[in-house]
Amino acid sequence: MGYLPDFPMALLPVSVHGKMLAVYIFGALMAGAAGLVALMAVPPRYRKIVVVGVTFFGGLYFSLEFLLPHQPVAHIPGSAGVARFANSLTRAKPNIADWAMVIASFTLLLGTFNLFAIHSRAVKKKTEGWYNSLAFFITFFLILIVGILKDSPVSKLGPGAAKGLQSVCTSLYGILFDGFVQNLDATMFSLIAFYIVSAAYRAFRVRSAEAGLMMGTAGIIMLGLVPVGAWLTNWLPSTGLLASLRLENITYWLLTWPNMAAQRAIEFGLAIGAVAMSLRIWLSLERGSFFDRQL
Amino acid sequence: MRFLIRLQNIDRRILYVLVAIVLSVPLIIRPAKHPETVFPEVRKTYDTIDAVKPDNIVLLSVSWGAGTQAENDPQMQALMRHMFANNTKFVVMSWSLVGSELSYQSGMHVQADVNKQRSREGKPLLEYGKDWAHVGYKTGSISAIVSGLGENFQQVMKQDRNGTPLTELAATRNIKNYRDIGAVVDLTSVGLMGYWIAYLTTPKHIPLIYCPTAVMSATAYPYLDSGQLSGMLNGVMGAVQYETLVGQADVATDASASSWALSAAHIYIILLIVLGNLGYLVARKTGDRSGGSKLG
Amino acid sequence: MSGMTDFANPAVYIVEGLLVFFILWKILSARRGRELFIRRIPGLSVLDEAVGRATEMGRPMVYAPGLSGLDIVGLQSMSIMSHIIRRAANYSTRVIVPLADPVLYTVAEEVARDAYTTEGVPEQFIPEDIRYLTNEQFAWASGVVGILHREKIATAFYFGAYAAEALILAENGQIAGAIQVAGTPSITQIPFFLAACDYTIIGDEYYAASAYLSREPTLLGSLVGQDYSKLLMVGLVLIGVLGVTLAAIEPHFPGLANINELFNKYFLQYFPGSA
Amino acid sequence: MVNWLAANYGSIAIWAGALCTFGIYTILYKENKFYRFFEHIFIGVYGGYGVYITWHNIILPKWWRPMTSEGLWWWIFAAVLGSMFYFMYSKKHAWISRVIFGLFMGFAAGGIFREFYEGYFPQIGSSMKPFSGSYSNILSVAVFYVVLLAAMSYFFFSFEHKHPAVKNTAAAGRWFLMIGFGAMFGATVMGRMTLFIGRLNFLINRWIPEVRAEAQSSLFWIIMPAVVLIVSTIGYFVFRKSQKLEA
Repeated sequence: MGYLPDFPMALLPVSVHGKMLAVYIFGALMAGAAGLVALMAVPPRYRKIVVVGVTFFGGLYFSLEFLLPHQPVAHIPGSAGVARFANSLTRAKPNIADWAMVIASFTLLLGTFNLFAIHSRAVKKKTEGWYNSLAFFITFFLILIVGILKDSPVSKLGPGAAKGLQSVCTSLYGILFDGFVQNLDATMFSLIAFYIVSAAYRAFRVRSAEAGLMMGTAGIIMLGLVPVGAWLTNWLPSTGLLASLRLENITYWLLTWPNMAAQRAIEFGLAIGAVAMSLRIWLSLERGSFFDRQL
Repeated sequence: MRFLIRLQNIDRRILYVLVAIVLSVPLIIRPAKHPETVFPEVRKTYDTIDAVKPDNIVLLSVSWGAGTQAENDPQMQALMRHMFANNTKFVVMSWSLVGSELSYQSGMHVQADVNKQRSREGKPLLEYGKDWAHVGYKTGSISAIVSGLGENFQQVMKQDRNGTPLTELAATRNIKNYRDIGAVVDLTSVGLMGYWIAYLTTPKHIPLIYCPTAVMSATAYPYLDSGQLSGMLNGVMGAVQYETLVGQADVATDASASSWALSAAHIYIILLIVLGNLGYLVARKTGDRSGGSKLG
Repeated sequence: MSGMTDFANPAVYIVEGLLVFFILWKILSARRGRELFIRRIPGLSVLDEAVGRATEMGRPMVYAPGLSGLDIVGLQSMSIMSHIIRRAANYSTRVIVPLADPVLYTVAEEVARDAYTTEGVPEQFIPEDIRYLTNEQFAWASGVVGILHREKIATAFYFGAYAAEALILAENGQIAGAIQVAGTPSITQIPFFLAACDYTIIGDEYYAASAYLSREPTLLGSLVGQDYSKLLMVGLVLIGVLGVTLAAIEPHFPGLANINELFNKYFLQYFPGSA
Repeated sequence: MVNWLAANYGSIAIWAGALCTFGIYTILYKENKFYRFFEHIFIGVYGGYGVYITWHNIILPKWWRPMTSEGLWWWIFAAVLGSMFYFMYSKKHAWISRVIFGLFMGFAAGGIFREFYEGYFPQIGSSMKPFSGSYSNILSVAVFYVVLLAAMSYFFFSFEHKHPAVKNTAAAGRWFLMIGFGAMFGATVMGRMTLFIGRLNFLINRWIPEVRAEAQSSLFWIIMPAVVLIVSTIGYFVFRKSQKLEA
């Protein structure tokens, strides 16, 4: 893993092995803890500055990586240095992405406490449907334990027993993942097939011109996309002016012109909205519940 | 009159049972007939695959799972058939564990099916590793992987799903970077298109073919218009049209069965909308306002 | 040389620079106290009415931020949630918030606690009502569906990033008899919210929502700046249209070729298959 | 036992799948205890799976192994930074979590310049369509501009839509948006129906052959009626009870 070229860490070795590794990890852990303690000691009026600064530098990295010229510009002194800097930012991107991913993955237990609290209370107090909460706990830990065991051989039990345990875990994991996870997911997803029928039936009443327009377009597209649509207007000639009245051609025209224009209008608006919001967050100009809190 | 008014409040459970029946009948009968209409974007997909240079590969990105298998799998199989017929090599990669397994199985299935035909005609048989490869499941930052494989394909992909280094497979031995990628196909049920556009295909001018679920297709037209997409297969209907192009027009496939099931379902829904509106209009005329519950 | 590269080019500096300028300029002038106008957004005016209905019926409400994480969409959702919780606190109506993102969950808990405290009723805050369910789309949806039915929800708000689960929730909310208001920047789900909910906020209106509700100068200013930015985009498009159309009619118009070439270089060309 | 499980887990998984499918589908009739049970299993199994997969895909290969077996000791700092999220639960030091949130929000915000450029510059460019060519093309282009401009004008917020020109354009914009949404709805129906086709494929191609295969054994004919009897009895009480409650 070639992290070094972009991170000047000349004073400390990149990798250590053997007993020294434990020493280094422990030392770094202590240094990190000391850093956290130092953060805790920051007086309230400087806290805002820390948060604003960190946010700004986080955003600055990705902005500069894109905005700085990556090739020296002729006749401009110093541009070679800028380009070199910009290119080193680009090279560091996979490493930054790895770090961000690993750090974010430590949030995996964040919400779980809340989930456990709700369900353990249900089980303890035997509220109505407490057995459902019990099923929650059982399945949660079963798949977690089985999953971890199937990957890590337990050599202490002796080779035979370990192999048996692993085989059982692999089978159980198969049942839980192929049987439960996948099918529950796909079934829940497929409920939409039913709901879309009742939604269309109920919602598409010609209460207003708007609803009528939406209904009409949806109807034409629904017919035009499937083979039946082509068959319905088969009697029209396949070339010439009348051909454009064939359902599949109307459908395609609707999709590629009015629909495309409408989609693009929405996207332009959303894109500008996202730019504005990003700017406000980056420069800590944002206002609202989360941002107005006293630190 | 009362009967007509009642049409605007049919119990939803009846609707549900009927839709289940309407959909399952064509699936059991399995009609072979394929539609004659082929949409321009499907034709463009076909031409894009045809235009891939012989020493380039096509990269198939699989980000679907069990949930949308019925839509994305036929798209992938039809494309694989075309590439096998053209002797275009392709590499499959997956962003999900399930998708990795399913796409490998489908690849093997298509290969076996094409080989049956080939052995009848006495042509050389297809082989995994020589004609295609599957690099399995990739995890990590999508943007980093996508931009990385354009720069150094071998370093990012390393080995195939069986652990064989890609430098030892005939299909991938000579692939170095984006210059060797003739096209990217995004087979997806989630929004990954943006990553391909932002980090590989638009900056490097590689054709991107989009194979989304039908749900996502309507929003793709601005990108087809701007040329950021070089083709699209719209859900299972895109797949069935593509099958027509690759010489499967008379074969009963999952996609053709689905296309007739969909036809039936669409007509059923349109019928429902018409009936509901009939009831609504009659009710409105007679002054009965029991439909609709809009606020304000 | 190709205009489209991996990195910024002169067109980026000019266009994105102008976008940034418009937005910052309007934010700063609003902060200095300039009065700014925002039009009425019908879907948002109805929020209070929807809260009122839950109060009348004496049943709880659900505020579902969808699959949003701690990002732009999720934070907007939190602003709207804060507004709704504060209204609800006035009437002592319960709001249940099921979340699909562990990080956003912690934020939501803070925001909710703050909202109750601001309204002077911190004792009304029930930590279990801000619930993290799971970060899987349909598992989350199945949990919310359960809540909609079991808690006999009177009003449901769906504000955030949504995907396929949108219709599952909206239909079940409808079956449970709830009044539903939705808003999402996820374009693909808007039609389903339109079909199944009583009020739907479309596309960009979602970003306008927090400005509209809070009347905070920064947000209002930003909204006005965004309008200027959109005008810029419209202007660019119109100049381009004029250029290419003139070129089609009168190819030898002076200077035209240069303008068209410039636009082509930075905005359009070098795509396989572009017209 | 071990061997039996290894040989049969595929069949068990198919049966479990069919059970889950029917369990969840009961919600189509009405909310009920079966659904509740499967809902909790779903949340539980996915919660556990989520923790496992994060461990298996990220923490183990990208953090623990590089740190312990490749000796990249400084990865431990990632854990320190990750722990900052958990300060959320501290009343006194909650602000420390804001530092790490700030970093992530900064990352997300800084990417916008590239995303706007790669995503929308080509869109602006391809919106510059000449009014030329055949009459039908000119008509289509005209429709494109009318819809684009009207729909965009609907999303202007900073002036009252009162001036007749604006009012009508914005109203027309909303109409045109409805065309777009109608198109999406129409296209989506197809996709959503296919999801159920996927389920039917599972039941028809996987589960029914499994049932057929097992129907060969006599044990099947002893167990099955018992299971059907138990499930339908529970089902009867579940639905009867909930009906009473609602009436």
